[in-house]
Parts: sequence; C-alpha cells; structure tokens
Amino acid sequence: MPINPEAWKVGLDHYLYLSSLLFIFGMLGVLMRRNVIVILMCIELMLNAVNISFIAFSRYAESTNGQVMVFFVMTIAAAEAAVGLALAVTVFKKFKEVNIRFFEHLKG
Amino acid sequence: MSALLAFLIFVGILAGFGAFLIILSSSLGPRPKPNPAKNMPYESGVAGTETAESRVSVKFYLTAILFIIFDIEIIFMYPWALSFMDFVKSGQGMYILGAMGIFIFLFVVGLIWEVKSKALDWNR
Amino acid sequence: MMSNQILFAILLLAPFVGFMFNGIRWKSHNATLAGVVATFAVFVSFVCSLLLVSQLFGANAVPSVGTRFFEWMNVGGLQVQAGFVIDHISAIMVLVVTGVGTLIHMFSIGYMSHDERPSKYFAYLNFFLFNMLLLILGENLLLMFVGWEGVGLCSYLLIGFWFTDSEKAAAGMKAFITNRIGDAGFLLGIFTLFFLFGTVNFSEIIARLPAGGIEMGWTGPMTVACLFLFVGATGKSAQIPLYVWLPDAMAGPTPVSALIHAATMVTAGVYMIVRLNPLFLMAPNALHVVAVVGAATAFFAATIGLTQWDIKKILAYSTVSQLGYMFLACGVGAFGAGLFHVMTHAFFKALMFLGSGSVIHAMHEEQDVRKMGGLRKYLPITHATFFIGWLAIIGIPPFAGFFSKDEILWQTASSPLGHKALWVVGVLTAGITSFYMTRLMCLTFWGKSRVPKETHPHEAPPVMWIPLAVLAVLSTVGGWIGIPKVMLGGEDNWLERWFHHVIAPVPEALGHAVHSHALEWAAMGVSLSFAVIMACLAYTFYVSNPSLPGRLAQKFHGTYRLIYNKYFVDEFYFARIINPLIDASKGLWAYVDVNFIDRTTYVLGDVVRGVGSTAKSFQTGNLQQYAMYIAVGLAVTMFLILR
Amino acid sequence: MGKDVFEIVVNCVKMLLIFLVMVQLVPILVWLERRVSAFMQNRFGPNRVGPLGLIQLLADAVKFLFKEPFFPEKGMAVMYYGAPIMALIPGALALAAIPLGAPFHLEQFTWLGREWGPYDFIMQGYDFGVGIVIVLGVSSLGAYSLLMAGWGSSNKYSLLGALRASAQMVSYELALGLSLVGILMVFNTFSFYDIIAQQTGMPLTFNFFGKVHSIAWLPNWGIFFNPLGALIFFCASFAETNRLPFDLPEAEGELVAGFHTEYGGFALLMFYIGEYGHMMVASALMATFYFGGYTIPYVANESVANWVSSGGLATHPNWAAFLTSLIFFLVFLLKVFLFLLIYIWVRWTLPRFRYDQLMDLGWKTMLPWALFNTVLTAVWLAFSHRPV
Amino acid sequence: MLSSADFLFYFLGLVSLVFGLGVVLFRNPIYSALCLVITMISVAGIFGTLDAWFIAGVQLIVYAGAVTVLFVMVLMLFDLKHEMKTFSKGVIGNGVKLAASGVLLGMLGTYIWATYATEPTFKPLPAAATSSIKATKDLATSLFTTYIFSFEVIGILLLVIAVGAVTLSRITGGTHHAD
Repeated sequence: MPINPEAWKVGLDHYLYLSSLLFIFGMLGVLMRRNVIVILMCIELMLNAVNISFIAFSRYAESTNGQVMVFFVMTIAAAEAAVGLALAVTVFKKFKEVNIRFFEHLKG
Repeated sequence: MSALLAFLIFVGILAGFGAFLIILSSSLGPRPKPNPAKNMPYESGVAGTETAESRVSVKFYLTAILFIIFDIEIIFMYPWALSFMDFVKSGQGMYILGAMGIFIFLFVVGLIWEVKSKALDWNR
Repeated sequence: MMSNQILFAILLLAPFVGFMFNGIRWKSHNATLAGVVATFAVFVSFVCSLLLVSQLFGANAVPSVGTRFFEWMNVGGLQVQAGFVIDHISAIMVLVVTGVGTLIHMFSIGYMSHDERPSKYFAYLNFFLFNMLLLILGENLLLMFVGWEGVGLCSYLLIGFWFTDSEKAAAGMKAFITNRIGDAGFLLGIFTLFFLFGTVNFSEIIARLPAGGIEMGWTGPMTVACLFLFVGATGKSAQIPLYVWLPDAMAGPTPVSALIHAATMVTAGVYMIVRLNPLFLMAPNALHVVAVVGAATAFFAATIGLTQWDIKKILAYSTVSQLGYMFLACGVGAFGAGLFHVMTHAFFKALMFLGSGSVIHAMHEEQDVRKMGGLRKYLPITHATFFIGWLAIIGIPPFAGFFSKDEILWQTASSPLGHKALWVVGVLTAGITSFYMTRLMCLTFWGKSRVPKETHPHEAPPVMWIPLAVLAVLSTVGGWIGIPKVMLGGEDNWLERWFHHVIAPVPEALGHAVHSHALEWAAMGVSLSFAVIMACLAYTFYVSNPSLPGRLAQKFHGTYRLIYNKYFVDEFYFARIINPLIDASKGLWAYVDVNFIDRTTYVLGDVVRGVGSTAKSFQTGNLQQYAMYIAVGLAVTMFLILR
Repeated sequence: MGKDVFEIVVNCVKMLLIFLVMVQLVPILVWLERRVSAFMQNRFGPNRVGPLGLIQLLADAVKFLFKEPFFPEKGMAVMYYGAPIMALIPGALALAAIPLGAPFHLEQFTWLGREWGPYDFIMQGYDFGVGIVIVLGVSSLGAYSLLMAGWGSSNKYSLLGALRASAQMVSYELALGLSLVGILMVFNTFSFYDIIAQQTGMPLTFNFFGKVHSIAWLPNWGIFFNPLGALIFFCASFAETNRLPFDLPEAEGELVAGFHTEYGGFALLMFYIGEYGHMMVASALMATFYFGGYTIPYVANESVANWVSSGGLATHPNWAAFLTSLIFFLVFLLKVFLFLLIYIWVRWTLPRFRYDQLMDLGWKTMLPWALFNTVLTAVWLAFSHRPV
Repeated sequence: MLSSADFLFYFLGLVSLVFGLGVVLFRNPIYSALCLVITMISVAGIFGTLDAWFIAGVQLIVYAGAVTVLFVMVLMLFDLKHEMKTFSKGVIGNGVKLAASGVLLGMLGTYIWATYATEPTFKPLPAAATSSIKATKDLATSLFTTYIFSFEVIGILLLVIAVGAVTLSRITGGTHHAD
C-alpha cells in the first residue's frame, strides 16, 4: 500500500484524531456502561480528550491560553469527580445500588 | 523530547526488572502441596468471621475527596510561586499578593469549615 | 489611575466582605456584632463613593470616573470588560444606595435584635448591596444584568426570610417568578441591543446611535429593544401588569421593605431607562408606552392604597404609585426629573417604611392600622419624623417630595412628549396620594387610641431613631437641589446643570416644549391646592368625623368593594377569562361537539395520546437515554454546521 | 536520547546505574538500619556473615529468592503481582529526575578509531525542565501500589492497611506539596539546576528592605531562607514514606502487617525497596532544596574542578570533568546518607502515633503551618524587596 | 523514518487509546480504574510531546495522583461491583448510541482531515520559548492577569465543593422522612 511518508509526520491533525477517538470512547462509555462510577470515569476520559486538543491547539498557536484552559478544565473535572462520587456513595450507602438505571427511581 | 524517551525507557527497565524478579522468585522457590489452611486469608490465625463486604469507615473516602480539593488549590500556588518574584520586581507585588490572598482566604475558610464540621476527626 | 481602581475595589468589595463575614457565621445569634460589621461595610462603601463622586465636582472636574478590572468575556464579537463607572447618573444612585443603605443597616441592628438569625439577615442585606452596586456601577448591560439577577435573588431570600411561615415563603416565590418574567424581557432587550450595535457597553451603545434616526413606527428595532427593556423594568419596578409581587413582598422584615422594596431595588428599572435615555429618545412610541403605563400604575395603585388596612400594604401601594410617577417622568422625556424623584422618594419612603417599622416594633408585630391610633404620645420621635415624611410625600413645599413631584407634573404638561390627560391623571394621583397618606397618619398617630390593652407601645432605641432623624432631614432638604426655574427667576437649578451632559434633551423633531411661567405657577398651584384639600378631607374623615368613611363605604358599596379587593384582578383572571371559556365550551359541547366533532376528536385524541405516550417514553429518567439525546443532538448540530 | 551511539549507550547505562544505585543502596540501608538500631539498643546486630556482617544482606536476598511462592486463595493475580512491581516504579522514576551531580562536558575525543563529538551529560536520568513538578507527580503514583496490594490479596487486613496507608499518604502529600511553595518562591524557578546554582557560593546573601546583606560564615543554603518549610517537608516525608513514627498502615498490633500481609519472599522485599526509594527521594529533595544539592559548602565549584585538574588526579580534561562530577555525586550521596541516617535514628527513637493523632497532625497542624509558611514567605518577599 | 517525537506520539497515543478502550470495556470497575490511570499517564506524556511540561506534571499530580486514587479508593471501600449487567440493554437504544457516536467520529475526522491535514507539522518553537520554566512563567502570568477572575471563581468553587462534598457524604436518611 503506497503511503505518503509525509502523512506519518505528526502534526496538529494527528493530535486532533487522537483527541476525537478518545472522546468518542469516553462518550460510548457514558452512553453504554451501567455502573455510575465507571460513567464518571468515562467523563474524565472525555475531558482528557478535550485537554489533548486544547494543548495541541495551544502549541500550534504558540500561546499559553490553551494551557490555562486545561488547568481550569482539570480543576473542574476534579471537582466534578469529587461531587459525583460523593453522590454515588451517598446513594450506594442508602440503597446498595450503583446501577445508573436505579437512579430513575430517585424522582419525587 | 529525548527526556520523555528516556523516561519511557526507564519505565520499561523498571517494569521489566520487577517482572523478572517476580518470575524468578516464584520459579525458584519450592512448591509444596496446596494447603487449605495456609491459603486462607491470614487473620492472625483465627478463621475469618466477617465477609469481605464488611463495612469500612467512610472517613477514608472523605479524606480522599478533601485531598483532591486541597491538592488542586495547592497546585494553583505553584505557578504563583514561580512568577511571584517577577510580579514583585515589576512593581505589582501587592496585586499578586492580593490575588492569591483572596484564594488563600477561601482555602482557609474551607479548612476551618472542615475542621469545625469534624469531617477530619478520626477519633469518633 | 491606580487609586481610583482601589477605591472602586473597596467600594464594591466592602459589602461582599461583610456578606462573607456574616455568611460564614450565619448561625450566630449576635445581632450587634453582625449588624455593626454589616453597617460598617456599607459605610465604607459610602465613604468610597463620596470620594469618587467628589472628583466630578470642582474646578478640574471629570465627566466620569471609571475603572476596568479585567476582561470578563471575549467571545467572538462579544467583548465584555469587568468595568465600573461613576458618572452624573450613577453618582446620584450610588450615593443614595450606600447612604440610605447605611442608615437602614443601622436601623436593622435595633429591629432585628430579637431575631433568631440576625447574621444571616445581615449577610443577605450586604449581598444585596453588593449586587445593587454591580447594577448601578456596571459599565455595560451584562454587568447590570448580573446585579439585576443578584438583587432579585436577595429580594427573594429576604422576602422569604421568615420562611417557616408558608405564606411568606410563597410571597418570596411570587416575587421571584414575577421578576423572572421581566428578566426574560430584559435579556431579550440586551440581545436585541447587542444585535443592533454589536456591543453591550452603555457609552458605546449611546455613541453608536444613529444621528437623527428617530423611529416613528412600532416595529423598528430600537423601539422593540426599548419595549423589551421596559418589560424588564416593569418586572423589577412593579409596574402594570407585573406589579402584583410588590405588595406581597411586604412579608419580609420592614427594613428590607424600606431598602429593597422602596428605596433602591425597585428603582432599578427607572435607573436603567435613565441610563439609556438617548436610546429611548430614539423610540418615542416606546416612551409613550412607558408614560401611559407609568401614569396608569400611579393612579391605579393609589386608588388601591385608599382602602388598605395594613400599614405596610398602604406604603407598598404608595411605592408602586410613586414608581409610576417616575416612569411617567421618563415617558415624557424628563429623565432628570425621574431620577430626581427616585432620590427624594428614596429619602421619604425609606423614612416612612422605617417609621412604620418602628411602629410595628412598638406594637409587637401588629400591622393593622385599625388597632393603632393615637400613637403620637407613645412614639414622639417616630411621629415627628413620619410627619415630615408625610409632608414630603403629599408634596408640601419646601419638603423634598414637592419639588420632584412638581417637576414631573410640569414636564408632563409641557414636554412635547407629554399630554394634558397624563397631567390630569398625575394631579389626581397626587390628590389621592395625599388622601390616603393623611388617612394613614390619622389612623396611626392621631385620633383616639384603639391600641389593645395588652400592648404597651414604646419608643424605639436610639440606634433606630437616629436613622429616622437623618432621613427626615434629608426628606426636608433633599429637594432643594431641584427648585423649579420659575422660583429661581429663570435660572437653571443645580440639578439641571448636573445632568447637563448626560441627559439628552428631547429632540427637536418631536416638537417644542411649552414655556410659560404663568402656566407653570398655575399648574403648581392646582396640584398643591388639590393635595391640601384632599389632606384636609382625609383629616375630616378619619379624625374629626370617624363615622363618615364607613357610611361612605356603605353608600358607594360597589366601588368600595371593587377597590378594597384590589380591582378583583385575581378574580378577573378567573371570572373573565377562565370561566367564560368553560361556559363557551359547555355550549359548544351540547350542540356541535356531540354531533360533529366527537368522532373526529376521538381519532384526534387517540393520535394525541399516542404522541403523548411516545413523548412520555422519551422522559424515562434514564440518564443514559438523555445522554443519548445529547449525543444525537450533537451529531445533528455538527452535521448542520459542517454541511 | 542522543545524537550518536555513544551518547545513547551512556544515557541508558546512566539510567541503569541510577536504578542499581537505588536497588543496591537498599541492602546497605537495611544493614545500616539493623546495625544502627542494634547500636542504639546496646545489641550487636548482624555481624557474622562477612566483615561487620556486610554480606548478611546478600544472604538474605538469596534466601528471599528461594522462598516458597505464595498466592492467596481468592487473590487477583494481576493486582497481586503487579503491586510489588508498581512499588518500585514511582520512587525510581522520581530519583532519576533529581540531579545527583554536576553536569559535565566532554570535549571531542578519539576512540575506537573515530571522532566522538563533544557531549554534555547530566548526572540525572532525564531533565524535563520543570523538575519538582514532575517529581511530585511521579511520586504521587505511589498510592496505587498500596491499593493494588490491598485489593489483590483479598484479605480484610490488607485492604484496611492499604486504605489507611493511602489515606495517610494523600493527607501528608498536601503538607509536603505546600511546604515547597515557600522555597520555590524564594528561588523563583522549578528547575533543580537553577535551584542548586542559586545555593552555590559562600556568604549567605539576602535582601533586607532593599539592602543586600550577607553573613560571611554561612553557606547560601535554602534552609536559612525557609526553615519552617524545611521542617514541615521533612516531617511530612516521614509520613509519605510510611516510616515510623507514621507507619500506621503496618501497625502489627492492629493490622497484622498492613497491605503486605499476604506477601512473602522477594515480593515483600520489593515493597521495601520501594519504601527506601521514597526515602531516598525525600532525602535527595531535602538536600537539593535546603542544603545546596551537590555543592560543597565553603568550597567553590571551580576550585573543585581546579583541584582535580591541577592536582594530578586526571590530566585529560574529559577525565577531569568526569571526576569532578563524580566528586559532586559523592558529596550529594553523603548528604542523602545523612538524612537517611536521621530517618533510621528517628525510627528507633520515637513511638508510633495513633491513627487519629496522625490524621490530626497532618490536616490540623502541618497543613495550616505550611500555609502559614507560604503566606509568611510571600509577604516577606513582597515587602523586603522594596526599600523602606 | 520516524523521528523520536513522532514515535513517542504514536506509542503514547496507542497506549492511551488501548487503555481508554479498556476503561470502557472491562467488566470489573477496578480494572477500568487502573486502565484509566494508565490512560492519564500516557496523556501526560502526550502533553509532554507538545512541550507542555508543567501541564503534564499537573496532569500526573491531579488526575493520576488524586482523582483516580479517589476512584480506586471508593471502588475498594464499597466494593461496588454487585452482580449487574455491564452494558445497557436494548437493541434500538444501543444501535442509536453507537450510530450517533460513529457519525460524530466520522464527521470530526472528516472535518479535521479537511481542515488541518494540510498543515504537516508544528513550527519549531523559538529557542527561548522551549525553556519549560519560561513557558510556565507565561502560563502563570496569563493565569494571574487575564484569567484572574476565573482563578478567584475557581477558589470559590473549590470552597463550595469542599463544603458540599462533606455535607453530601453526611446524609444518612432520604428526603422522605417517616410519614
């Protein structure tokens, strides 16, 4: 198979491909997994994917703004994990259940 | 970039060495007949009474959550520490001090709250 | 200038620090500490604002003092700075808000001394002040909106401060929800303005107004934007049709009513219109709407005020009515007069609310005026200050209310945007105001005592009457900055010189103002004498001849009931809209429905039920399904964008 | 990695050497620990195998290798076997990121019949430029080994020990990270080389309200700028490495042996290697931040180089450069050893804390003090830099 | 011939993708969490290949050293692997989910290919900017000037989270009291 050797040179697009793939993996996890904790992990995965593209763009544009954004995203992600896990554990302690479908019954 | 390569190679060396030691020690040692008493979980010689699902104090996970939050606050202080003197030398010392002062104030408020709410007390 | 930036920072952050301080120790019962800290914080703000405003005076006066802290947003074409500005408009507001705010905070120390959660109360109050300052000082509409929402939140929290009483909690919710309707309009107005001018900064909007491009129609973009903004103003400033929340808002502590629901927050709508006065002058039709709604509200609310028995409700309707005056002023292009009335009203209405708070405090939480009377001898200081407030609101010279009200009425008659009918409504309202205010005075302080035996009214402590005294002085002298031209011999008064740069005159294209000294004296005389006559009438009714009102109410039974029940607005919604609909549908059912439509409707019903159950299956509570909708939506959106 | 074979090979060998130094130091440290503790307790300690009992550890290692391999009945193989390997990694990675000696420069030379270009070598595995951040990041991975061991052996005591250990580790990581902020502020950089360069030279020089003062008889070390930070850092590193008086996770009275209850043989030894690795990292950081790194107090760096090249130790400049760097490496090692001795000394001196006392100490004492140290340093720096 | 930078990218990218897939596919959440750790570390490496060393270090400290430790700890504390299905049921639902993800991926890929594939590589950084300390100082400067407001808001957010998480974990009963 003739492959353009230049195509293997890593550029911005390669990072973006990687980022979108990782993002889709995380999204699939969020959509398909049943365990709330795993869903939270997959959200972290998605955020990481976004961070990759932030850093790639920041390197590409040669500005540090993207890095600052990643800093903030990390903070938010950690905060989200803390609260998400606190919620999940609260529900688990009461009902012994971490299935996302169970959370339907929490209404009203 | 070469530093990253070196880093990865070092990880490889470490993992390889560790695995080698594990395999070596498990292949060199004697293998007596399986002994059910020995294979039981070691609980000081007394047979286990509780299942593995016994309750564990929620404190551990609370500590971990608080660790995350405060860890991030500390991480924010690193770039601050790095650029602090630059700000001071360009005459913006009060500004950078105030900027982090508010942040540290919030940090302290959080810490005081945690202490007062006894979230960090283990002797209960 | 660096020092200005620091001053602005202190000005804004002092109440916030107070809020943090009291918010953190919100469970504390120490009313004195909480109150002193909160009062001091606001006082610091007041001093800072004085220092800043002083730069607008003097030989080397600047047109405005402003600072920018940081860039808040930079998204595409939207660039928003976290910048604050004090010019001739916001100077008056900021002084009123921090000054009156300080007094009311001080009053609250006494008023809330026996409450269970004074720290929480002062935290809310300080947070309100912080948001109000954002609203006033923000250099762009978005910052103003942040403050706008913030004061709404604080208003909700404070109305429902005694939330264990479900009625009071409901009043808070009512205020919140009614305000949301207005806020939606305000937001739409901001969007329209951004769409039109590409900026949300006040000065830039005003700079980019098309020269001479007055829109005469109803559907021009500027008219639409102004009308949207006015919807926001009706919500916040309790105008028809969104006024219903303000009387209920009296469920909150009385100093809150004084600060938020009389002196500051409710005037935000007026302030916003004054801020954007060149824009509104481009849209005369929108101004007509403002004027008519303002006049209608003024009259309508005043008549309701005639029949109320709750001391705070009377003041509340009076506030609505006076706010109507301010909008009337704005609507006829007299923005300066509107802001002038905002200021004087803040003085005397805060005074009256605090006075009523003192009365309620003395009467052990009794608010019904029928159980008062003759309180003059128990509460001499409160009575004296309330008396000055009364003189101010009914417009007796030389008290503050006279000058601002007279200015508004004269402008209504003379301005090219005004109309004689509006003037007549204004004068009538002034008379009614005079009547019900005198009635309030008579029922509360004068006449025979109807106080129940078990209550022993007592005069308020100094921490409560000192603010009253200060406000009484302000209510007396506050109007002297705007003495009418005719009294000064044709010279511009201080107020006009002050507003010279920032308030645009009514454009020539809309007509010319009437200039006649004789007419002005005459108008003044008419309104003044009408007010005095009404006051005397009220005195006759409620002190000299107390049985008269009852007989009158008997005689004009229908009218009295109509007004007493607040024009049956709530009932109207039921009786005229909902019930006829039900009746009509019953008739239709008897003839048409059974014969013709039934079969169709069954089919339709099945279709609807099918759609409904399908739609229901979308709302399962299954989070992953929701996430799936997000994913599908994302895919579709991306497809539409990248197509 | 390098521009030719020589450089790549040297770099690889260097990393291997760093790792071997770490692994080889462990037996020496264990020997030292046993001898020192014996000395403190008026015993002899191991003294039969080899001179002073030095070969004892080799014998121990061989013995460990030939122990019976044990796998708990319900254990999870991946985690059970992965945990000891994981224990090795963070410590070694962090150690390799710290400069152990001065970098040296090799001139062009001829060897094996070809020219080898000029090289610059660092006495360190890799240098990312942000030094301390990477070290902290890598060593924060240490918790996984404990958790994996605790979970993998499916023993209640193991799990409890692992949870305790990791909770303790993370708690003290806060104080550890925060205590460094002050000294970073003083040095105004993350890079170890810059930090060491600022501590080189003799008179302790500092800025006092716009005037530069100096104390002639003190070296220019970080400890004099931030003593409180140094103290907190050192205390927190005890907990970070699960050493006495903070070795609660393996409190024998309560938890059998903590997270490595179910381990034996060489796997257990690997946990110890990891622990000693962490100790070394902490000591190396201590030396780098507060005690001048590889520099020698009272002796300028140049005079060492002069001494080596003129004293006849090495005539060729390349050998001289290498030897100079080696001397600095030995100095650094000496400083590290001193701190390691303090670790051992403390272990046999102080009693163990109770777990709640431990957590209280971390959260309610060390963290506020570290914060105080940070604020104090910041205010001091901000004010002392402008003349009064 | 791959340069070392390219090799690093491909290697780390492959690792992160494989273990990212592992997070999604492992039945046992503990293994998912361990896979997540490895993904985080390799993402830190990817940040390194983009010369964002400080961010790489923060990624290690915050994500790998704190957030995922919390995940693992919670999983171990509460043994949250009760017998339950790993994946959601329903052919239609799963079909739609897969299809949406696939379409999204396809569109993203096409867009990136059409927009950025013409840019072969990154411009080499100027020599002064390659210093990690300099880059980190730039980051710090913009963090404390341009983004100072966001920074303070983050402080408030973290305070709220600290209070909220503890309060949440204190809840023992539900909102439905015995009535």
